[in-house]
Amino acid sequence: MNTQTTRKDWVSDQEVRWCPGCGDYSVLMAMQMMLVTAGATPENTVFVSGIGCSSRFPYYMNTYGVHSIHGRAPAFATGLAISRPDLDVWVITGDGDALSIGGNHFIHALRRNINIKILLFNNQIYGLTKGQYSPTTEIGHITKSSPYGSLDAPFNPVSLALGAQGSFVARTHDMDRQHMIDMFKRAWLHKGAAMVEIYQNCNIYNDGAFEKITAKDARADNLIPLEHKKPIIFGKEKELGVILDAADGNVTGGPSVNLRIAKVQDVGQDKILVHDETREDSSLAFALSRLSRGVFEPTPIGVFRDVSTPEYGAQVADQLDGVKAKKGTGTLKQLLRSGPTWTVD
Amino acid sequence: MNTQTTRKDWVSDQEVRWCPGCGDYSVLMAMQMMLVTAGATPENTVFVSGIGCSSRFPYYMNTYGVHSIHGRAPAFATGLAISRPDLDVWVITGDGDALSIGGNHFIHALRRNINIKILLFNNQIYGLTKGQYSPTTEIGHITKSSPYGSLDAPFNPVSLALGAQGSFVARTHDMDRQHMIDMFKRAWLHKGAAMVEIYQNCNIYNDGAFEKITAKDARADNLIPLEHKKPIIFGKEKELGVILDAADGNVTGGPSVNLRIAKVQDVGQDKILVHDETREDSSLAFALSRLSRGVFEPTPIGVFRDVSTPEYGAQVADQLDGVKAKKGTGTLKQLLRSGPTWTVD
Amino acid sequence: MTNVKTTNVKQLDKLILRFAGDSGDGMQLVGDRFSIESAIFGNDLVTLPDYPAEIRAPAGTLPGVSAFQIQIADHDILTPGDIPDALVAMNPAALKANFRNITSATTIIVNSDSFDERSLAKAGYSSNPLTDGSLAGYKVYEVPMTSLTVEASKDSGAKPRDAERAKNFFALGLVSWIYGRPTKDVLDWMTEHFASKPLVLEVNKRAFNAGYNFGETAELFESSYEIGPAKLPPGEYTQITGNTAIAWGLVVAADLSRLSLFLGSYPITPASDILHELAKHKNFGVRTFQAEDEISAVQAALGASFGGSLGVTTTSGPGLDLKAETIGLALSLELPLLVIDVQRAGPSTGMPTKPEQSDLLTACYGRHGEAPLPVLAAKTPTDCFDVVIEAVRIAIKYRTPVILLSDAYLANGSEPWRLPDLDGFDRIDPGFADSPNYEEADGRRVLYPYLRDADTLARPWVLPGTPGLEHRIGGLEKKEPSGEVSYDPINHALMTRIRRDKIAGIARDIPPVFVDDPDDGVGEGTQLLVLGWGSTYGAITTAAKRVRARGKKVAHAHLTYLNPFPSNLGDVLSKYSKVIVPECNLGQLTMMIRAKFLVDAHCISKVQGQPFKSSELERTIISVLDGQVQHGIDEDGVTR
Amino acid sequence: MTNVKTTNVKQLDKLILRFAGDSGDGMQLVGDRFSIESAIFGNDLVTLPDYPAEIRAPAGTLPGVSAFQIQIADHDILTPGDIPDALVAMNPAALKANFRNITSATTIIVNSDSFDERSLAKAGYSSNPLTDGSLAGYKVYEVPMTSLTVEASKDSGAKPRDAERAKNFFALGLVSWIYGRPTKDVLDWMTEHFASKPLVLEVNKRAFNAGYNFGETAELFESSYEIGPAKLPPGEYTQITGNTAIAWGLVVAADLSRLSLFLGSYPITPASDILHELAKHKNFGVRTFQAEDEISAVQAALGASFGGSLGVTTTSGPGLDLKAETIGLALSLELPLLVIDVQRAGPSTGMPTKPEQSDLLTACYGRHGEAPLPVLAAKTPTDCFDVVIEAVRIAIKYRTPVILLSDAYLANGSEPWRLPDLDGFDRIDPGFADSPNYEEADGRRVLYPYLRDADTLARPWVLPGTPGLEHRIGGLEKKEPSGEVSYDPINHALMTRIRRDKIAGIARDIPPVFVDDPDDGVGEGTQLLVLGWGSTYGAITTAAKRVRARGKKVAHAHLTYLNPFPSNLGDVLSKYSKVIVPECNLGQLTMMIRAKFLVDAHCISKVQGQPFKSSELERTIISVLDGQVQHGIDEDGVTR
Ligand SMILES: Cc1ncc(C[n+]2csc(CCOP(=O)(O)OP(=O)(O)O)c2C)c(N)n1
Ligand SMILES: Cc1ncc(C[n+]2csc(CCOP(=O)(O)OP(=O)(O)O)c2C)c(N)n1
Ligand code: SF4
Ligand code: SF4
Ligand SMILES: [Mg+2]
Ligand SMILES: [Mg+2]
Repeated sequence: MNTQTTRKDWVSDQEVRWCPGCGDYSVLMAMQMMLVTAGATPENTVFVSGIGCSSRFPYYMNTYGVHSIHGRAPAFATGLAISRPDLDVWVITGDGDALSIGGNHFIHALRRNINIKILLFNNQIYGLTKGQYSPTTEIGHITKSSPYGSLDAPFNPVSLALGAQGSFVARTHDMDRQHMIDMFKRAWLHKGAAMVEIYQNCNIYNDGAFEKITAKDARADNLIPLEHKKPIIFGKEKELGVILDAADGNVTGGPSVNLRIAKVQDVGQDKILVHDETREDSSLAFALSRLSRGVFEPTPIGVFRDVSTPEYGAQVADQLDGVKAKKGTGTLKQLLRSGPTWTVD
Repeated sequence: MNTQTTRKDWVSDQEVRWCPGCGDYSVLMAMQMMLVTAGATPENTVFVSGIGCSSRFPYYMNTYGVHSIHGRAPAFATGLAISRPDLDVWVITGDGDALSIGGNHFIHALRRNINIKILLFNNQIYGLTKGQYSPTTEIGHITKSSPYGSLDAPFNPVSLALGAQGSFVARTHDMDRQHMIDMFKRAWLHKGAAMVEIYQNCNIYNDGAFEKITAKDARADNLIPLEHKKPIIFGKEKELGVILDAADGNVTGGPSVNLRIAKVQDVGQDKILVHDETREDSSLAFALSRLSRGVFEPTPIGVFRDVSTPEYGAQVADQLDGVKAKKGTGTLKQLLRSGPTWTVD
Repeated sequence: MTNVKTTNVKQLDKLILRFAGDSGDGMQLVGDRFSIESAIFGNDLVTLPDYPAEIRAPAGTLPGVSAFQIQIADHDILTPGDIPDALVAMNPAALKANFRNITSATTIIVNSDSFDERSLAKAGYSSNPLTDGSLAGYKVYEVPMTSLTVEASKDSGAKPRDAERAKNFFALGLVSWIYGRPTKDVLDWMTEHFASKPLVLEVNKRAFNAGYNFGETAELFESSYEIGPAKLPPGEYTQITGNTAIAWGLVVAADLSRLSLFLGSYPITPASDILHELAKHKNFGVRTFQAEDEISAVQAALGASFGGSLGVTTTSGPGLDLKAETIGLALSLELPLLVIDVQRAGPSTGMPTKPEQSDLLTACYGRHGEAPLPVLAAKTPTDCFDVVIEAVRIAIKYRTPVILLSDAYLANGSEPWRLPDLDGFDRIDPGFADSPNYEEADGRRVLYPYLRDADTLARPWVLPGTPGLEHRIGGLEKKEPSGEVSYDPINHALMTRIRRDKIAGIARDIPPVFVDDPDDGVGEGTQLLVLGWGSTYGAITTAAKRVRARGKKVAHAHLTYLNPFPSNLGDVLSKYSKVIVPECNLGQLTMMIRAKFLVDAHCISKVQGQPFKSSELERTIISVLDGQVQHGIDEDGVTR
Repeated sequence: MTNVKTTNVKQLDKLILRFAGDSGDGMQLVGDRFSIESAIFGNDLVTLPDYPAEIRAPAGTLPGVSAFQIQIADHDILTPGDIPDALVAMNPAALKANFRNITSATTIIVNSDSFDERSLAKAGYSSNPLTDGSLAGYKVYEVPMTSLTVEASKDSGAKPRDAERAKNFFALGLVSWIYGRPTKDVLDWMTEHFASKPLVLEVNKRAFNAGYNFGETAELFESSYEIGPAKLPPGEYTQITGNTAIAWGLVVAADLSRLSLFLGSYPITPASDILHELAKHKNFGVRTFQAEDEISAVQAALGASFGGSLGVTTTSGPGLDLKAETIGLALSLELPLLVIDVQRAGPSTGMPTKPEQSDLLTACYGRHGEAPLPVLAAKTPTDCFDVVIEAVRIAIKYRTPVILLSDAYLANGSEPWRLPDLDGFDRIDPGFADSPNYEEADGRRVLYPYLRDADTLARPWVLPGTPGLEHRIGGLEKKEPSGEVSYDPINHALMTRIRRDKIAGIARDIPPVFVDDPDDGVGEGTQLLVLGWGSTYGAITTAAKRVRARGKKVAHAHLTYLNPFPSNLGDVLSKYSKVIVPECNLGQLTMMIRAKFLVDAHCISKVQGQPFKSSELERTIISVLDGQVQHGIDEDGVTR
């Protein structure tokens, strides 16, 4: 299997059981295509998921796979990744699975920098349980469990991941296959924990949730592509850009200090912020995540952060090696004689 | 009980059972003093805690109190605060209780802006279970469960709270009673979720963890007081300040963009960042939380963020009222006739 | 359109009808409508929705089949029936998936348009069952429903692809004609329901009428049928599912106790509808809190209870697991709390939309330490209403968490419900403490939070906000009666026994179990007792009736209270030489009965994610009476 | 200092000694040292630490008392003894807290310096028990330990306040003299242990010697004692607690199976020490992962199992609750997993440092759905080693989660352990699948992950990374044997029974339960069987021995396997007319036995957070034999 694979090698024999038109299909396709081009091998790839529509994903991949329980996939994957650093471990999760019941495992996996790649299918709804609001649902949304509008302020998964010190944090959407492929590939290449938020359309319970920014004709004006070392500009005519307001010298307080969108021609090209994914300090990445208040106004997509910090499983292995080197590989004879012993004749 | 209280009114009849010298004593004292000056009433005050040394706190307060289970205090308090908006609900929790097992409830309570005041006793260790590392323990720390040094990158509770969109986020420490009192009072006054991280010394299992920054003679140079509308300066001679590097025009990328500490005389007083707790955009507050890499170098204390956003319990109540106003108060007769009915004679 | 019959009309005393089609075909919708038509017509009825876990599994496949079974009758019935008298199959997969459930006595009505090669292949048919002779001996009506529906929509302005989607209403129209249903209510409902989509309304109406008229005019059907109204007790009726009955029962219980209702819940099939239903009733002051997980949901409910609300949490198996630690806290805090578990087929994720009764043991024993609490179970959809009120009464009176067991069958199944006279319910007094209850040696009057009522052993429930009653409670062991933390060995033994005795004592406060044994004391007396609990009620009752109709004797007792047991249960058991316990599990109540009463009870087990059929139980009871070895339904099913 | 006796030396066959003092007084430390001295001297011994949940409760108070009991003997013993022969009480609180545990036969040695007014008040004494006559009838030695310790440190350079802290070593020196212990090992240990703190070393040494010399010279003690070495089987010995035995057993089991050991754990008393111990052994390739909570801990262990490691998780009651859902997943995935529950007194947080046996039912039944798994329990600290290896064997062979029950008593208690011959253990073969196991109709060879071994019903365990064996598994119901998702009713029934039968079948693979009944078949035969499980072993065995010494007949059987039961258990039970089951709970095994075998077994219950005393059981057995109503120890304790 070390030869080049084709997409067929990644397709399992299971019939795909998502609703016709569900955004999950295109994510599946993008993943299969990416794995081919990346040169990954099915036998060394494991998909671990929780529960939700999206979490059926592993069944459709001809790799090792576990459809675990709701919210716990990052924890399962953590044990697997620490004990098997040779495997590519992917976590497939939804906005409910990852951020509602699974929020704690999610932030801890990122903090520890476990070598797992988390794909967060964010459709801003609970699909599998038939349409309740999720921790990413916009305020005021009418759903089965919020017939008068939901009151809960939604998480921004990118902000949360950065607050939890994620070393790789990105966002993409299900309408742009190439962008998904790029993001998945970047996640795959990253050593350590990677989180990719995917805006995914649930055409049954939350159709069009992302339309304002991901529809073909809306993208240019509403998606702000983040590209390493490039100025952050967007708009049909690339006429808009992100600037650090303080560059104007306004550091004396007031709500306007920090990132904002400006017309390039108003502020000048040289004031446009140049994106740097590799900043150790995550503050600017965080600021980028706060740029939009929701998926109804210009929103950054791409890699917010990609810093190289030691991966947990490797450190565990190093520590084992280090102790072995110092103390010698343990033998059972020694073990049983760790404490004082005496002999009875 | 609507008359002015004295500290004695807040002291329960239970003998305090922390180790002699534990930082928890001074927090207890500060809380009791604050409640007196704030004009709170014991009967309307509830302390809810999880499990840990710090979580014994409620027993020592002559108020309503619940010593619940490990990590779940914010969830218990959520139900209480939503159903009883008339009460002052405090959550007492430790770094293990709040951020390890309880991490999910912690971030959700902040996201929803539940009207609870979370005091996070951060001693960077598990005290009650006799000294294992916690999610805030520094890397490399030798503890009972990490005899060769812990590998886990610690959370920064302030960053995490901001990533979870906390509307009030502050930090204080157990060596400065007045500062604690101020912070507790501010939390008490805040409508919505408030998180106060308290650096707290565990003199048995992690003695001196904060000494480098909180010791009497270290404070001036290592604590960066955040005060609303004031320039962020510190140092024995107030010679140091925090600046937004981009103010120098360096927006073209590279790791140095963002906040850093500078000598006031080098950059000039007017470049020093003026703190504004009330910024809707939490990016600068977040950047302040990233300023120090740990409790061994200058670290901000004070209120990072205090924004006014609708409190969850009040919104729930408003929604009930709104629906009542629209539909009329429900009667059981109506309820049973929500669907089609027919009559059998 | 009036109900004029041009064909031969036969009278039936009951009809079991099963609609089956693709998940996207709207089978649940037409099933519901048929139920309402029939209910309003005056039949007694019971429904059984049976749908897959996927939202829309791939069209045309077996896993995608969604079914709805209903029994209607001119007399009192308790189950959705065993073998359908008629099966409506909208596609080949629906026919195939349901073929195991029918016999040659079943009339099959198929949408013949859907039996094309592609659909047959998807369903796993290698040849067309309509033509290959495999349905020989069956009465099959082939109706080109899709094309007739499209035809009917002509000139309506709807695209054929859209019009097609109304074929479920064609089917409903057709069976409405065949079984003599009044049509006005359906048409009225459509008018209201699709008011905002006039084109959809038009197409659906035309489809419904086309189906009805097809029956009338096609001369395909030898006869149509009538099922007369049942003689139900007079009163005002509505149709209700178990989940709705629970939701309404909670609102009523809150009213009876003058408490605010607080529901902390995390969505999970098949319990979510309770949350949905309660969320609608904000004008009743109901607070619903959709928590981040089940632990938070139950903690929030417990927090609300501490604050003086009626704290409730709803879930299903996996969620119940997660609540275990908090339920333990609740019983240590001794606060009222209601935990509702709508059981589904396990273990683990199992079959999330299918019923099972396999959470009984974990409800009783699934917490560390000695942690007893009351466990109740509802037996029919409408019984959910009464049992939930009773569960609340016990929780409040005894300051204890209570677990109420329902299951997917009760949750989604529906039946007509005579609206109760709400004045008939006793008030539930929360009896909040309002003053100190203990005088210290020094004369100070204080609150001892664990000083108990001598009769119930319940401790005081105090509203935070009450001056002078400030107190602290927690999960550590508490000193009797002051409630302070105590590690004293003897005190722990005492508290452990008090907690046990408090729950055991509830037996004095609940009705004895009723035994349905018309032959009690007649002749040699009855030898066999069938002991049931929960949703097996309908099937057992029906089976027992039929067995008796054959001139044999059998007794039936049904438990609502699983812990503690009714105080007469031991006596009841001792009266019969044989006890069998039908359960949708591997013998959980059976085990509890054997342990407690040392009675050689045997489990009749069915673990198929399907309720018992009364015929299965009838057969089993007969064979037990005939002295044959009793075994579970599964063994039957698997080996035949 | 040599062991020269100037006083009268008496021989004892055993000594029960209890050290008690403030949490900060170092009682556990000197208890440990006394044990080691005695072990190396050749005594058999059993220890029982007994400490509070607070780290350092306020000095001088009752809740702050920490105790350490040890029994040493010149013969084989199994318990730390009931009533101390000698109590060392370092302060008034220690005397008061332990007064309930002693009789007038107990020698009391007090630190008289600590009986000042303030300390007496703190302990809740209204007058000084040393002078008010309340100790009349007791042999009390008043020794001013604090002042003598300070005195001894003179000129050492230590401040008196620091020197004082060595008074525990003074006490150790004193009892070492009284009970004729060799002193060299203590002094050597000090030298090593305090090497980096020379002043502390000096002060401690001086205190120890001062204590020893005080005994020798004070002429206070009429006699000193000698407890000769026990005739233990020859071999190399060490002293070991149950927690350490578990940790080492895991390392050995990993070696026997050639698997990497992965421990996922979240700290909790009294299980944490297993994590601590394993974390030390990184040079054995042991991966310890301190998770964010218990759910993550067990999930990570299960993930590691999926990856081909030996996945283990350790916890106590509250943590076991949280793991329930994942354990259900593990048994649905059918992967090896070991869950170790070190039981403590519940419910809820309960009394975290105290033992109890009250998690048995939740271990067996505490998961939703039909979710059976093997449950084992260790009976002595050293038995933990063997049982953990057996648990691993079963988990691997049957691809199943296994729950192993220990408790706080075994966890912290210690006894001498003859190092086993590791070659005596059988290898455990993980038997990873290396090739497809099924040929499809089209000739393709594929892996069916749920195609089972015909004998064990175990499914293949596949190492991810193996080409061609890629497969997907999950918590939804699976089709037999392909493992695809299936909602087929009959398949679910089949799978449910297979999962049950797999676990039940383990009964064929475990030894029959042994019955200790020397009088079996003698005369009229034995009527009474005492059935135990877990840590009651020592107390029951000792009690039975004593009962027999009185010429009465009693049999004792002790269960290691709680699910499934050994296959001969039914036969064993049927041989006795009376069965009693001592348990530190309200009757959990009793219930299981009654349900399964319809035997009228009675529980002898003790729920005090304290192990049984053999005298308690001796008394109970006698009264049962005498035909008196048997009742639990608690009733005794509470009413007297
Ligand atoms: C412990 C537990 N609680 C609840 C559920 C029910 N449940 C299954 S999926 C789901 C949420 C799914 O939402 P999301 O993660 O956003 O996935 P999506 O279906 O939208 O892809 C819930 C609540 C469960 N399976 N287990
Ligand atoms: C479910 C559960 N898991 C584990 C424990 C054990 N436990 C009690 S407190 C604690 C951690 C305490 O650390 P922290 O929250 O930092 O509080 P501190 O003692 O340091 O104040 C742990 C692991 C428990 N009581 N319950
Ligand atoms: S319900 Fe929504 S998310 Fe789920 S499969 Fe259907 S379209 Fe996709
Ligand atoms: S162990 Fe540490 S945190 Fe706990 S009471 Fe003692 S000093 Fe305080
Ligand atoms: Mg979703
Ligand atoms: Mg801590």
